Amino acid sequence: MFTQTADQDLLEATTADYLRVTWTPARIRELSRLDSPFDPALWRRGVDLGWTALLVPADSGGGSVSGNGLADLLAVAYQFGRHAAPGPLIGTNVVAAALARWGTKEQHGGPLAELLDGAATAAWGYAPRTGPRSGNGLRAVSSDDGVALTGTVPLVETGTASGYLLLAAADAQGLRSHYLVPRDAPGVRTSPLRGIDLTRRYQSVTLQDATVSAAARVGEPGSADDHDELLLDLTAVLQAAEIVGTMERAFTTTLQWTHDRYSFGRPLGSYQEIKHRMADLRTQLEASAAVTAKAARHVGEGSPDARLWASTAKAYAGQVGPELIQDCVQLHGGIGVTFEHDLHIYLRRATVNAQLFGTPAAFTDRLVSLTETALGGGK
Amino acid sequence: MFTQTADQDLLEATTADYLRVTWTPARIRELSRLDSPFDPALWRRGVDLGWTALLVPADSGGGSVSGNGLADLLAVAYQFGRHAAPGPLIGTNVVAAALARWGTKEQHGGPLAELLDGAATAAWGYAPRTGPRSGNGLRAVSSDDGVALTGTVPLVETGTASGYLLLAAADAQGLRSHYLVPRDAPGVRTSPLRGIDLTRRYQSVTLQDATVSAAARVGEPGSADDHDELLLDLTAVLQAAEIVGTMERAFTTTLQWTHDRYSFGRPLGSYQEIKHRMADLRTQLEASAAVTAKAARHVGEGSPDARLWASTAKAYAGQVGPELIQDCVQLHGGIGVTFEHDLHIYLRRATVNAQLFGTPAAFTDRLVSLTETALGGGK
Amino acid sequence: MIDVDEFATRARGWLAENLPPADPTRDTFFLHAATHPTDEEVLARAATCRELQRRLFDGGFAGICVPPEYGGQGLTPAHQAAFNREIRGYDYPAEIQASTFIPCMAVLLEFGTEEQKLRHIPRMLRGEEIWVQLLSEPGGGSDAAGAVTTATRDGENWVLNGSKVWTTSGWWGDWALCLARTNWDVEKHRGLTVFSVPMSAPGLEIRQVELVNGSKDFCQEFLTDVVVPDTDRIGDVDAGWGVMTRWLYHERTISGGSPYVTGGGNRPNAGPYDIGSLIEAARAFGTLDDSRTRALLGEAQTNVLVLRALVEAVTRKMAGGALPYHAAAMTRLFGGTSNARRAAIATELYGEAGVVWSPDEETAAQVGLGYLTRQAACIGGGTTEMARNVISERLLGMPREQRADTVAFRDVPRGPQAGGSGA
Amino acid sequence: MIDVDEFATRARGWLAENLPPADPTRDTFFLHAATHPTDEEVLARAATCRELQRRLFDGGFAGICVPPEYGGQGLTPAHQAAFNREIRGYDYPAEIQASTFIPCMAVLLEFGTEEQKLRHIPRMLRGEEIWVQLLSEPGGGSDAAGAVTTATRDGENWVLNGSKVWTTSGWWGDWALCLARTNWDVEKHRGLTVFSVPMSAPGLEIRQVELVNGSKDFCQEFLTDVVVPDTDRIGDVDAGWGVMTRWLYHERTISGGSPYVTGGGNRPNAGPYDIGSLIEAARAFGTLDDSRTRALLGEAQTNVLVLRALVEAVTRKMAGGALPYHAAAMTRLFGGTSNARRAAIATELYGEAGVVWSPDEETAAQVGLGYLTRQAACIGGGTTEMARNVISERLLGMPREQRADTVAFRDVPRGPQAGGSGA
Repeated sequence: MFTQTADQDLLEATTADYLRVTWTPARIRELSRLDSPFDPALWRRGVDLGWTALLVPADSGGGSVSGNGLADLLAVAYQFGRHAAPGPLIGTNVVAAALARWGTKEQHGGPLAELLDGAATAAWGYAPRTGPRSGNGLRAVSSDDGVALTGTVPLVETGTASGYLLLAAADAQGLRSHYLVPRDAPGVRTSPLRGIDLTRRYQSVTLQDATVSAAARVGEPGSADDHDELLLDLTAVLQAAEIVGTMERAFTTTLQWTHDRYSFGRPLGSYQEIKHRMADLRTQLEASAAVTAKAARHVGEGSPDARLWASTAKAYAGQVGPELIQDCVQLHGGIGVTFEHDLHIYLRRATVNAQLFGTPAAFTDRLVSLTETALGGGK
Repeated sequence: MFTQTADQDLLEATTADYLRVTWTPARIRELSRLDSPFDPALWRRGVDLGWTALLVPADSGGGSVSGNGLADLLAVAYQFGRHAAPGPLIGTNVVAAALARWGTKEQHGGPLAELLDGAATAAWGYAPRTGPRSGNGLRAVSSDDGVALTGTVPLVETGTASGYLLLAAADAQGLRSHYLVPRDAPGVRTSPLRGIDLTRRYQSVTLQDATVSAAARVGEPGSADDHDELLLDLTAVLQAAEIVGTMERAFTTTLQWTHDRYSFGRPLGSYQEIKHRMADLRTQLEASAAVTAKAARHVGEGSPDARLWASTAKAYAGQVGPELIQDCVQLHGGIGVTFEHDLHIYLRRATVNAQLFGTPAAFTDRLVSLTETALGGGK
Repeated sequence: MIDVDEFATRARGWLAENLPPADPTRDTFFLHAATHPTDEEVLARAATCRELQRRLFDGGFAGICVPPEYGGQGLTPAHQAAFNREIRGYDYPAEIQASTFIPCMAVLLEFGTEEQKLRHIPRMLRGEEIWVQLLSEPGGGSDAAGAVTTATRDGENWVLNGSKVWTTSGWWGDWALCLARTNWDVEKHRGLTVFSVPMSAPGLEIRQVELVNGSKDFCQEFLTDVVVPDTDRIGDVDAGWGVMTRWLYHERTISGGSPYVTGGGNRPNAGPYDIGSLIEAARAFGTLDDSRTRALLGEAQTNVLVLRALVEAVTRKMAGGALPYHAAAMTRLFGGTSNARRAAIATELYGEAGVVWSPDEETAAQVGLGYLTRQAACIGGGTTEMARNVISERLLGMPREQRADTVAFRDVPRGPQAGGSGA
Repeated sequence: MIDVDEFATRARGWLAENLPPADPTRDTFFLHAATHPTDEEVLARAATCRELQRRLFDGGFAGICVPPEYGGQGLTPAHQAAFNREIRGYDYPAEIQASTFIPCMAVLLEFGTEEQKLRHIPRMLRGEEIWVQLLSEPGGGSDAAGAVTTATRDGENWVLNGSKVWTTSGWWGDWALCLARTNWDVEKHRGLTVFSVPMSAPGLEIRQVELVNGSKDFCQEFLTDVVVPDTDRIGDVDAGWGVMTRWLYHERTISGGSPYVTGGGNRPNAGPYDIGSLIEAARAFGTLDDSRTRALLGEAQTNVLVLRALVEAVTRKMAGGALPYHAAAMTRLFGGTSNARRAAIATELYGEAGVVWSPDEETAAQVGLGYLTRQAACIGGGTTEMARNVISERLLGMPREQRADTVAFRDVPRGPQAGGSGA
């Protein structure tokens, strides 16, 4: 779906091969019945393909195949969408990127190395400032013992039991900083959440004087506001890439269906109204892929327009992605709303990606703010 | 388009006959070149058909043909939409209704009688509270000479040169009251506006110590806020009825076009995508007519749900009406954007009705507020 | 005949004495439920429905418009409408109105023999027979007349083979109307016949179909040499399409206008999409005064109110002859698309909360799962695409689609997946 | 060959010396102007364009990718692209890029005889010949191959009769490419021929067509016994569809990718729909912080940015072979619908102010009139419906529509309004 280098093609192909065999739709339906579908061994084998290394520079143990790690990771995330594969791909990569950019040497040697070799996964505990999932925010109190974190994080994705959470907490002066918190740190309590994705699981996190060492801080004191914005850009691009994958899979499935299915003695695809809808959907798919690829290039290169394009990609793909798949459901008729059909696994993944870590509406608003600023009249 | 009584059918038929002969599309295009298309003689002949009497009780010189004058007027407004006929139909009727309900005996004998016999027309100087056309509001200062009005009214429709304006002004205590102001009163200055309707013309009005007698007040002191809401209901229903008329005309024209026009050797209407669009448009037309008729019944009867239905009618018809006509333009191809074709006449009228006296968005918000109140949690 | 007001008064008194109040927390409608009843709970509810129906029968309120010779009250639609107003707020056997009374009883009344009517209708009215529809087929889609389930004559019996799907309540129903092909050598509409079949018939296997939201109320049936006596044939041989036309008509009256159902019919309640529920959610999220939120709330409620006005207007115009019968397709189209749009609006309003929720957030769960099945509103009971065909061809008189199925049915192209589940 | 950077440097210097700056207040594009130039003003501007084009020619910057034997510079598309970057901010003969250079000069380069090329192309490059397209017909709609304007052979001449419409700049053009039917007895694509015709030819009458927004730039032509020598035929007799295919291809390059235009092509500027203009309006209305307003602003800008990304991606993929040529229909579809949507968004943002305005509110007037012609974005240059046909049939390989025009053209049904204006 993307124009990319031969090395990127290879990365995508090996990922696609692995996911296709490992995460068949039937297997995903089975896993949906389990409490804890995460499989450490399978995750490690994926990590061996390079899944967590791309946003980390070579001197920190990672490596890009093209010089733009986010553009590389685009194809991996796209394939995750096409297979509705469990992760936690995005969170682990985003936290790895944060550690690589702003982490200490100790953090590189410890947690980051674990993410890079698949021993651990990570989640970014982002909470929107407003709306239904706005968290209370964490407070950080420093003492000789370290930093004690208290508060709730509305939602993090699950992964390895002993993985990491990247959480922002405000000190007494209101300065927000990021901390890397082990999931199994004392004072960290998680509660399972439910949701529409079949294999991705989420938890809410409550911290009560969860104490980490002062060395757990990631980045300069007070840098979390700025850093959150960059992590949001990375997350948005990767979510958009997954959405494009779900769109492609649903579209392709449906195109085949219009070929095979006959209605009133004619293939479904011979009806002009169906043809025109498919043309609209194909165009939306191409447009989603185009804006997402462009966003990956800009964000990966750290260009001045990076934030604008990341916001546009998430706003657009997040809006049209789930709607495209719903139209595919409609074109399938009743079978499209049955559990045994595959369409819904892509619809679920697309919708979760669209709504979490900033809704399309939130990114649309962000885009306007960025434009205001660029025009010189912004707030 | 509406289910109505035989008397209402007759009123509609005589109106339709008169408008069809008088306001041909060709004539409307000619009038668009004139500065002042209002024709007092033609207006009087229309008034003779009953156009301004329906919202006025018989004992004030008016009369309904069914007991629900607004339901009667619905069909007249609908035909005005179908012919994109100039008025000022809505403003004159709304002011007549205001005078009939809240006016003094003197106002009934004078101005109202002029509206009823067609000697004068009237306009309601409504200004939304927010948005691009929010006026500064008028201030009223009482003295022995009467009441001096100062301020601007963003927009009123033109009509007879010596007609009336119904304007709300606030006194020193902030109480808003309505006043009936002759257009040619001293201190009243008008400036012509331009717009997209070909025959309806609008002016902005500036009053500088425009003095009217205390007897020019319409209704109790401080009643304008409440009364404005009712006038808004009446206006909304009549605008929606005109919009339904424009929709019907554009739809019917286009249905014929899909029959007559051949593309690739087949009638346009044999293409399934075109058929499905026409089905959507037909449904929107029926839905618009249905909700408008229901609103007319409720508002005409003064039922508790009147405001809810009036808001819904304007919100819905105002949203889908212009869009329906745009789709008709699309189905016509290039000829649909030429001045010599008729479609744009209806598009102009529908769009003006949709946007003036409260946008569809404003009525949607009003609907939510009314619903909140009805549910007991409103503000 | 008892006058309507008097009848309503009598009903009011009887209901207060005899029917339990409705439980507003119980959502009987699969589309909105986030959690689904166990099979045992479904069967218990079915038993309650039978018992409630029996009470109605004993009280003289079952089959209000059904002739007395079949156990009904012989009254008018006005009486039924009055009763439906009175019964609001009471628990009533909502789950068996459709499909037992419409379309099944309605079809029997029109096409059944005297013996068939005497045999089944009183039992339906007493809650003893719950009927379901063996109509759709896995390969059929929108084309009801394209049924390939086949009935072959064998002396005084017919032998049925094939598969049916989308049978609501199939696994706990007693009897079914079943559409089958009895002649493959004529044009498709002319080779169909309708039968009544006991759901317990040997050779009839029933499998529950799980939907995306966890509901298991729909079933698929596999018929293998199911023997049906000719006396259970409904209507003439090969005249099934005439029966079907009315069958489908009665099915569509579920959205209003049927004289044969008690209460409002099985119309889904508004659930999480009810404007009160949406406003409450927005208030809880702190977004109620946000103008974008209000635009969405207003759009949702506009959809509801316009649909109500449209149904009333079209019903009135059809009754008065101002619109032909096919105009009902407009209400189906508007109902379907506006319902789907409301599900999208709810998802937008809920944002993060509508895709991941804590176990106690029942309404959020309904929004999340409801979004996944939202297209059911545009599929079930005839797709919105079919409605658009009907509107354009029948109401607007636009040219009919080119057809490839006017030859003998056996020669109609059915594509690579014909007869399969298509999945 | 001069290297691109060096060429750019030379251009930069020359432009500063020789071209006047662009006047940002002048909107040359009819779709957004609220007031329209008089005929005299149009002719004056045309004269300016001719003069500017002549300067470019004299400076060695006309026909950058055109072979030197026809007056061009014989350089590469990269040189043209570099020049197009340098010329930003200068006034240049934007109004004659299309249709003189694309499609007309491009078609001549591909299909013209050596004599035709030598005769016309240098004159085009010197601003002496402005070319227009006699292509669409009043009864034709989307079907370019359905032309009924007829050319009949008469010795060494052809005699043309018929009518053409939607000729941009028709009334002030010098020459035209004209598509005509030369054979009614074969399938429609096989009986067409292309001619070059002087717009001053006897028998060619030109009428300006007024659009809804007051623009009069389009023309309709009536051809009555217009005599064209056979030496002005472009391509073989009855081989016109092959020419047309490329003609239409070059026409579509107006949205990017043509090596033959100076500047950005005649792409409309954003006018009142530019995000800066919309934000400024919202600020003036006091609605900029309103979340609904921001959702609309964001949607408008998302449309613009996604279109930009889509055009780039499709162009890149087509160049690399990852997408076939027909994929360009996706950019046409997205461009049309997103443009129309932006007009609707502007109307919604302006509300009351977008339908009635005071004489000094120029931008409001542009919004109001722009809304009336917004569908032009989905009609002109091939409708969005045709784009959907191309995408579904050519890109997705879905079954072709049933056609009734594959017989001899004279037998193709053309309906009750055939040949008429259809209004």
